[in-house]
Amino acid sequence: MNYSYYPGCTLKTKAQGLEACAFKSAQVLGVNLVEQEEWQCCGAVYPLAADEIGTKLASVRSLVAARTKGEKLVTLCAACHQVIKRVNHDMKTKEDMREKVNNYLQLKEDYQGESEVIHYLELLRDEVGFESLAKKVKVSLAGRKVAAYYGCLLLRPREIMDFDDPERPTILEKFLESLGASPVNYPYRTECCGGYLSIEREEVVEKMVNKIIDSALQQGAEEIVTACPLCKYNLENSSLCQKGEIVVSYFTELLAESLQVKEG
Amino acid sequence: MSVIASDAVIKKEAGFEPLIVAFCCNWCSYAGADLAGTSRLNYPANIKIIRVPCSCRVNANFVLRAFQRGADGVIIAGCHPGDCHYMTGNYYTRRRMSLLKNLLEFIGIEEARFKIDWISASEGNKFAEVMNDVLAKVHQLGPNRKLRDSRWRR
Amino acid sequence: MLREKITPDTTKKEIGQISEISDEKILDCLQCGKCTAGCPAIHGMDIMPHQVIRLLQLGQVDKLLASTTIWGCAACFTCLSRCPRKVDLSKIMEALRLIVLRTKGNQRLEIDKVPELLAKQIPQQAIVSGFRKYVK
Amino acid sequence: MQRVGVFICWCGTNISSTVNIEQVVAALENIPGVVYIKDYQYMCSEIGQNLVKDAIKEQNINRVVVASCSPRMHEATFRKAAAAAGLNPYLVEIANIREHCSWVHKDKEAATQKAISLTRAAVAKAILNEQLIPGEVGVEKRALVIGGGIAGIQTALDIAEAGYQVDLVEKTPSIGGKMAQLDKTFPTLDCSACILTPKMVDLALNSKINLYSYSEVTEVNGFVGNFEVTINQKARSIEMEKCTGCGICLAKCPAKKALSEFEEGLAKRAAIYTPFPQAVPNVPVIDRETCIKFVTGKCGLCAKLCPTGAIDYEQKDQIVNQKYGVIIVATGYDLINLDRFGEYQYLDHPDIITGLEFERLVNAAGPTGGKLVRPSDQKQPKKVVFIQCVGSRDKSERGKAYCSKICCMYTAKHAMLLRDKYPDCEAYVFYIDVRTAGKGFEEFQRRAVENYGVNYIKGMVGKIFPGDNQLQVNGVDALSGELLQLEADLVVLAAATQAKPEADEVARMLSISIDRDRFFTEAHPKLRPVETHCAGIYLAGACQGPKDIPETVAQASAAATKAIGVLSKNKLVNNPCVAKVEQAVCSGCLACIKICPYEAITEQVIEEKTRGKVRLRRVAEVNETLCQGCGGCTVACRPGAIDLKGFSNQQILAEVDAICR
Repeated sequence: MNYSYYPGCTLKTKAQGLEACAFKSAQVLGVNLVEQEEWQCCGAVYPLAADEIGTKLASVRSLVAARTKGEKLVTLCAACHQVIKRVNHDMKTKEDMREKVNNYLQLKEDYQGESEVIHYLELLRDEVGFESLAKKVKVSLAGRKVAAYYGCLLLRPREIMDFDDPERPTILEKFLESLGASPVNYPYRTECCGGYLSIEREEVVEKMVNKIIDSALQQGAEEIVTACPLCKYNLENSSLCQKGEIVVSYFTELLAESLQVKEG
Repeated sequence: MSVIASDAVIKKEAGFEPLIVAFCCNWCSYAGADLAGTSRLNYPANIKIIRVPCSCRVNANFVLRAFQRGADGVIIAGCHPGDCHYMTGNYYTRRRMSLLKNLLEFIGIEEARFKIDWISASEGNKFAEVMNDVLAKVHQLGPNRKLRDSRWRR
Repeated sequence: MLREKITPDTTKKEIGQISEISDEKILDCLQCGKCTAGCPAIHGMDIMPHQVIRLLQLGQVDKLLASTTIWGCAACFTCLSRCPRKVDLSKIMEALRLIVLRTKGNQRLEIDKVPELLAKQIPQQAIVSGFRKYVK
Repeated sequence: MQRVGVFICWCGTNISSTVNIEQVVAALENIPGVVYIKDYQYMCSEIGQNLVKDAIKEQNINRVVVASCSPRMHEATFRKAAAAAGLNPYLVEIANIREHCSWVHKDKEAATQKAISLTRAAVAKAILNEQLIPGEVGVEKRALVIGGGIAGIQTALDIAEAGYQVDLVEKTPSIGGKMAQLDKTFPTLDCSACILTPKMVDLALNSKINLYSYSEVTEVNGFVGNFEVTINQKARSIEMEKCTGCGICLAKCPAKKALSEFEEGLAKRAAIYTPFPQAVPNVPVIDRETCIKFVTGKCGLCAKLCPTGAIDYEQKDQIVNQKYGVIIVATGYDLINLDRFGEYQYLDHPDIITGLEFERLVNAAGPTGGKLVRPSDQKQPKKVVFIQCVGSRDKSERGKAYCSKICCMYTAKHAMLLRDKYPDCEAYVFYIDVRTAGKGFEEFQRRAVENYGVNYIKGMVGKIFPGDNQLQVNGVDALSGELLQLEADLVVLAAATQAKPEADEVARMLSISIDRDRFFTEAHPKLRPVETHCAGIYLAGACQGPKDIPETVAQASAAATKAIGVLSKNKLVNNPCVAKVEQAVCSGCLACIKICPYEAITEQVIEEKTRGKVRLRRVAEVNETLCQGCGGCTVACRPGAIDLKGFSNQQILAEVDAICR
């Protein structure tokens, strides 16, 4: 099955591992991810101001391209997912914005939020299925105590992201189980890592991430997986991580490892 | 807020004051209108309510007569489907009036002039909203001339 | 302690701007404090999230524009997802930030700082976010 | 010749401040037929009513139009006044110039014009009004009470006390409802069971009351005075007459894995069980889903042990058909599901419980014998955090926008009981507002703070982080702006109350309405609080909205009084606004029969003489006692032979014409 794939800025630079592993795994799973030809940076944060429209156009262009191809739009970076999914929701529900955007873009056919945006994890859950994923695992991760760290952007706001329960999500745990690993349940798995605050306020972020890692360690976690490059950066930048208490990796890295496609 | 806003819009375009006749069932919509009153939810005075025991009491003739005599819009409001005080009355309304809607469309009466809606006794808000909405749309359409009896001057 | 004068039109313009930019209803808030209680970034704030709305209800925008709170919000939407009144505080924070940023000379991130950030291995995503959140 | 008198009410200033009364009077003077106009400050007052009566007598008017508030408010008042002056009450018409005019319009000129238009329409209709004489129907002198909580029990006892037969239908195996689960009651702290169980016993012993426990109402037809009801008595698998309630079966049953509903899942129960020891009736029921006999076919121990041979595995559901004059709905409430409040960890940690679970944990008859211990390790807690408004006053998708009303008081009660029993245990209450409107309520809550040292914190809890041994509660004190972190042993959530999930179904069955929160709607929020819009059906207790026990009991007695009012009559007056067939015009197609939901229209063969020959012809006929006057048939009638009295085609057309003038 073919999917339009939206990479985003970080996956082409700092987070190449997240993307490479996702691609290799997809091949094994029979999923054909086709990178969009002329994607533009989504802007990394969803513009929260109601009067901002220009900053949402890049997402709409990708959404329109996916509509043209008749494919679902798959994202991998949690930030891109949030931005594109929310812009799509706006195009579906906000008449005023829809009108302005369509007036500006002058498409052949007005865009009204027809495309479907799914995250790679949702692709694994809903299209591939965790059960059939489990059957394709070559190297089981049995015995590995992995703490899933969700962050914010995939989960909230609940009504728009429609990803999982924002307070008690299970998708990453189920994903880990299908790879044979033992997910560690810890209460800080949905707490924010500080996100972009690391630009101006490292001291605030430091406190936030240490609480998360501390909570995971207390529950016996040996490693953390995440879906967001910025979460990974913030977690790794923490004093606990710098001391080598725990390692952080992308969920796709574990996926590729268990499917034995990580190297080469 | 929307209530006040639409009031303002209507005042701007002076000259045309639409007349809208609303048939409201005694048990739900009339009570809903009463609740809009007790909650002081504004809607324009152009809407005049006629009480009927059930929305299924409304004959297509009544609607046509209203248009003929110069009404610019007609609303029929009943209990929500399944909530009819007379068990099944509003189901009849729904079927009958969708036929009438087709007829009106066929003879060139704009769709927005004839509205069927379900408003319960607890939906004073909805009552005011529906009234404002219909009035705003009818206002845009201008006076109803299609069915109006020319001898009948308002 | 200074007594605050509350007059209906002191900061009317900003309050109007905030409702317009955020599209949120300030009066929906019951002051339950759930946003503050659950805020993960609270230790970087001088005014608590629920107090932000209270000050807006009282028309005191100036204090907020000068606060560290608006720059300490990470837009994680935890408050929104738990708010019993469905107030999206992150949008109100954004509106407050924008009122500052849209005024000339108030940019918080210089282009010159980028190489320094890149040297820290910070992901591009954060830098782009920075330009969205701290510059207009 | 119709002589119309028009009476315009100012309603104090409610109408006159928006509607220019003088202008209305002037406009009406020119309408043909109007011979008398009078305006007065309070037309519904005695003086106002006398104005109407006098005019009927002295001015010889034979049609009355009152321009005032909604007919749903005072139509009956003015009809009565007209009748007292010798005028047929159905010659009175009301123009609603308050709810539909002065209260919703700000522009005085527009409102005045509308008032004129509405009054003109009422005059046009009144001129065509005819004298109507209501028919009479008999009353079945038996009441049906649906729901056996404190509301249903009180209603049933009150009606029985007045000497009428009552059937009480309860869905679960025993009556008692939520009140039976409570430990103490606010604001007096008397024991709930001590005041409830005597009432339950009274009910069981009352010869006028017939109890259908473990039963459900499945169908309701008919109308006030004559409801036809179908009740399904679910198979108990026990013969009620034979069972002595000895309890051997309960003790010996080997299947003891099911969670006790009565103990809120905090204890296990057998597959054959009575919900609690004081159950009424004290007859067990077999839960066929967990009973080994029903699941595997092997066991049958209870049947072997039963000294009276009361166990009957073959028992089937039984259908009872019964007629009732009135129905009282007392189906109660539930607590909301806390699935979507993940931040409180209710589903994930045993030491986070609801208020109702707390009641069981401190109840001497509860699973711990009244010793408050943590469900996780059976240790006595040293610090308990109570959180109010969990889902109440919450307009998001996961909560309820309304105030659940009882939580402030029961939380104060819980904290007080806790501090009383375990003075070394700390109690903290997070609240948004403390609402204590009720007799003795404020004093009660203050006692919790001042005498019992309960720590009240205005603020909410963001999230609970379960630790190794304790629960880390992250909250805020919104008044001081202090962030708080409490290491609690037990957290009690005041979960919002909500309407029963089956409320929609009950409403549909009874044709009564429900509000947006799915509570049943009363006929008038102030003046008819226990009636529904369906005559003869009344509401008692929390099925109408959140209520505490005193309010529930008051409403239950009120509902009983209303019911007794109907039952005490031998005949009920019918609504005379019913359909009638002009048989000369009727073509005998009988399309109307299919439309009528009440089977009020029947086929009749009449003899007709045409050109000297006698011919038989088929026509429709309306049974006036069955017809409820919806008017659906009038529209279905192709030749236009059926009309509705009081809302005739001519009348409605006249109204349309008057409005469109």
